[in-house]
Amino acid sequence: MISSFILAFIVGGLICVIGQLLFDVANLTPGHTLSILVVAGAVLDGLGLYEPLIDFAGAGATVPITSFGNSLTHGALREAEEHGIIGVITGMFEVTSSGISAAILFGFIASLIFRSKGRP
Amino acid sequence: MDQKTYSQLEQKMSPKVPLAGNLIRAFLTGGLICAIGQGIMYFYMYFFDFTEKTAGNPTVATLIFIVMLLTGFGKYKKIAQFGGAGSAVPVTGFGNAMISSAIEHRTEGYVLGVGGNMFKLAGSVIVFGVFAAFVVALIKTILVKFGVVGW
Amino acid sequence: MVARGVLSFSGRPSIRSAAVAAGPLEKKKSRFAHLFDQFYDSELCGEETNEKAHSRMIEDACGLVLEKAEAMPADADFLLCGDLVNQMTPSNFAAANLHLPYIGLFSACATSVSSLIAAALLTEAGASRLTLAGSSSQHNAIERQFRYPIEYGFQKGPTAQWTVTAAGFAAVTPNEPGYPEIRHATVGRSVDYGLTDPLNMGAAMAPAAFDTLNRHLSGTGNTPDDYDAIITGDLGSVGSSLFRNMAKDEGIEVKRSKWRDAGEEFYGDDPSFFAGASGAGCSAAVYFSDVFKRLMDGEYRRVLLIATGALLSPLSFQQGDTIPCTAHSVELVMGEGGES
Amino acid sequence: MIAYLIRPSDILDKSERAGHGQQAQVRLRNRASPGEQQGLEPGPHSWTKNGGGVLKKMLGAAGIVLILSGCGQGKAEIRVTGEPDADDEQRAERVLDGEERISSAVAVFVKEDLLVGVDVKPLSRFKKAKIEEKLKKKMEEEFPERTVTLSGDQKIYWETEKLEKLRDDKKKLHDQVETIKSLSKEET
Repeated sequence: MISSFILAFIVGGLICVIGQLLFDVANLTPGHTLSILVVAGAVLDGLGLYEPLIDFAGAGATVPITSFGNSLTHGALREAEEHGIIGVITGMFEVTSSGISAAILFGFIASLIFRSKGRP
Repeated sequence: MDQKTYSQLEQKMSPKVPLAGNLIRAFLTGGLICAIGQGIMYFYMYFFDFTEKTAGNPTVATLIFIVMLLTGFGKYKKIAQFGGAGSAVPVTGFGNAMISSAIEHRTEGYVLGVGGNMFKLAGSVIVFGVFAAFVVALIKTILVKFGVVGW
Repeated sequence: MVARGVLSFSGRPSIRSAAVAAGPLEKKKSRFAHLFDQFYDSELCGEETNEKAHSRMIEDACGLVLEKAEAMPADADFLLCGDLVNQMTPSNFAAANLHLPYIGLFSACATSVSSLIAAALLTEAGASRLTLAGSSSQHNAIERQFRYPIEYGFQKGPTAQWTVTAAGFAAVTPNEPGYPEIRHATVGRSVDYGLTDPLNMGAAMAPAAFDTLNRHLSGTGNTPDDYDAIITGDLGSVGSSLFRNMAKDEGIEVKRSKWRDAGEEFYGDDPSFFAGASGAGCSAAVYFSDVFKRLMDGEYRRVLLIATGALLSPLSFQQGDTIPCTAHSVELVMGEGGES
Repeated sequence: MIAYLIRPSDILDKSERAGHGQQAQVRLRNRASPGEQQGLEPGPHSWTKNGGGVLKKMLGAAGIVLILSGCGQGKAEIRVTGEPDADDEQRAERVLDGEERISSAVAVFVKEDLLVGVDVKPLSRFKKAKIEEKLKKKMEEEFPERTVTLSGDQKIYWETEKLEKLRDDKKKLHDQVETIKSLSKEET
C-alpha cells in the first residue's frame, strides 16, 4: 500500500522532471513540452512498455499526460487486433478519454461560476 | 556594439534559470500530485467496483474537478510558479489549460468565447496525441501483419 | 535639425500637469503608489471586462489631468495615446467617450514618450493649446493577449517582467513658465538585435535604448553630465544592466545614481515580480508622477526620458520572428533660465 | 478494514502489524492441520469483531510471528478458500509457491471455477502481466477441469480475500465470484 504511493510519487515525479528539462534546457513552451510527452506516451505503448509502467507505478503513470497518448494508442491497437488495419481508424474514434471529457465538462462549468482573478 | 558581441553579453548577464531547484520542485510537485492520484485511485477501488485499470478514469476526472476549483480560486498558477513542469505535466496541467482558457474567454460569450477558445492551449496535446496514436498503431499493425512482432 | 530624428523645440512646449490612475496591486506594491492620483478596488475597475476597465482607466486619467490643469475636456485640442491591446481598442473607446480629436499611437511600451513627442510637435506647430498625451496598460488584458489566460499555470523565469495596471497622462501646452519644458526629443529607430525570447524583453530592448541615447547625445551635443537623471522606461533589472554595460562599452560614462529605470524601480525589490515591471503604463506612471514631481520640486533640472518598446505580437513570435524594439527619448528641462 | 489493504512487504505501523501477523499465524495453523480447516473460524478478520481484548492478546503473539517470518521476506503467503476438493489446496499451493515475485495469493475454488487473486511484490509489478500469464497457464495445467481466472489486480486481490469470510454463505459466495470474474474481464 505505502510502497504504491512511494512508487507513484517517484515515477510521476521523474516524468515531471523530464518535462522540466524540456522547459528549461530545451527552452520549449508548455504546449511543445506536453505534445512531446503525449507522443512519447503513444510510442511507449506501441513498444509495449507503458502498460507495464502503469502496473508498476499506478497513478504515477496514469496521471501524467503521457498516459493520454498511451490510452489513445491502446484503443487503436485493441481494435486493430480484432479488425486489422481498418481497426486502427475505427479504434481512434472509439477511444474515450475521461481526461478530455472531464476537462471539457469542468471547463464549461468553471466558465459559468468563475471569473479570472489575475493577481499574483 | 554589434549583434554578436551583444548576444554574448546578454548570455553572460541574463540571470540563469535555477535548473537544479526547478528540477527538485518539479519532482516534488509532480510526485505529490501523482501520490494524491494514487490515493484517489485507492478510494475508488476500495469503495466502488473499480479495478486498477478502470479506476484510472474516475481518478483523472476527480483530479480535474479539484483543478477546476484551484484554477477558479486563482491558486493553480501559484502552484505552477513553484512546481513548473511538476504541475504542467500531470493531467491537472491539461485540465488547468482548458479550464483557464474557458474562464478567460467567458467575456466573449459561451459559443465564441468559451467553446471556441477552450482548446486554444490544450488542443495541440489532443491533436498530437491522436495523430501519434494513429501512426504508432498503424506501424504496429503492419509489423504484426508481416510477422515482425506480436501483439 | 542637427541629426536625423533628433528634434529641438524652440517653442519649448510645457507639461502643464500630469496624472496617474492605477490598479489595486499597484496601490499595494508600487514604490510610487503615494504619488498616484487614483486607484481602483479591483482589476476590473467596476467594469465587466478587462478591456472596458482598461478604457475606463484611460478616461479617468485624462479627467484627472484636465482637472489638475484647471481645464475642461472641451479645452483640450487633441488626445494622443496608445495601449497594447489589439488595434488599441481601449484607447479608441476612451477617445470615443472623450469626444476629442484623436490619434492612436502604437510604440508598445514607448508610447508614453512618443505621445509626448507628437503632442510637442502639434503644440510647436501652433495647432494645439492643450493636448492630452499618455499611455496605459492593464495587466489582465495584456497578459491574455500576449501570453496565456490569467489563471493558466505557467512558470515564469527570472528574466520575466510584470505588466502593470496603470494609465499615465500629461497635458502639453505652449510654454508656460514654472512647468517642465520639452526641449529635445529623439524619435527612435526600430532596432533588431535578433533576440527571440518574449520572456526576456529587457534584453531585447536594451540595444534600442542605447541607440536612442547615443543619437540623442550626439544630436543635441549634450553629455550625460548635463542630465540630473537618465530614466529608461521598462528595461527591468536585466535590461538595465545590459543597457548600462553597453553604454559603458561605447564610452558613455554615467554615474550609477543618474541611471534610473522605471520598470526596475516600480515594484521595489519584490522578487515575485521577477525582473521588474513592464507595460505601456509602467513608464507613463513613473514619468507622470515621480519624475514630474521632482521636476516641479526643483530636484531635477534636466532629465532625459528614454521609453523603450518591444514591437512584437503573439503572431510574430509564434512565426519564429525576432523581436524588433524601439526607444523614444524626450528631454525635459525645468522652466526658467535654461540656456541651451 | 485496514487488514484488507495490507501486504507483508509494506512498511507497516504497529497496529497494522498486528493484523498482518495475525494473518500469518492463521496461515501457519492452516498448514499444520489442513484437515481441521472446516472447524476453524475464518481467521483474518474475526478479531475486529471480538473487540480490543483479543487484539491485545494477539499483539504479543503477532509480534513474535512477525519477527520469525521476517516481514515480507521469504515465501509467498498462500490461502485457499471456497469449496476445495481434498487435494486442491496442496496442489494450488504448490503451483503458487514456485513464484517468488508474489507476496501473497488467495485461491478460491467454487464449482468449476478457480479464482486466484495474487499480490505481486511492488518492485516486480513492471512484469505483472507476464507473471499473471505464467501463473494462469500453470494453474490451468494443474486444474484442467476448472475455468481459471487469475489476476494480479489489487482490487481483485482484495475481493478474493473477502471471500474467505463467505465460505459458509454459499449463495453469496457464488454471486461474489461471478462479480469478480466480470470485474476481471472489464480490465482487459
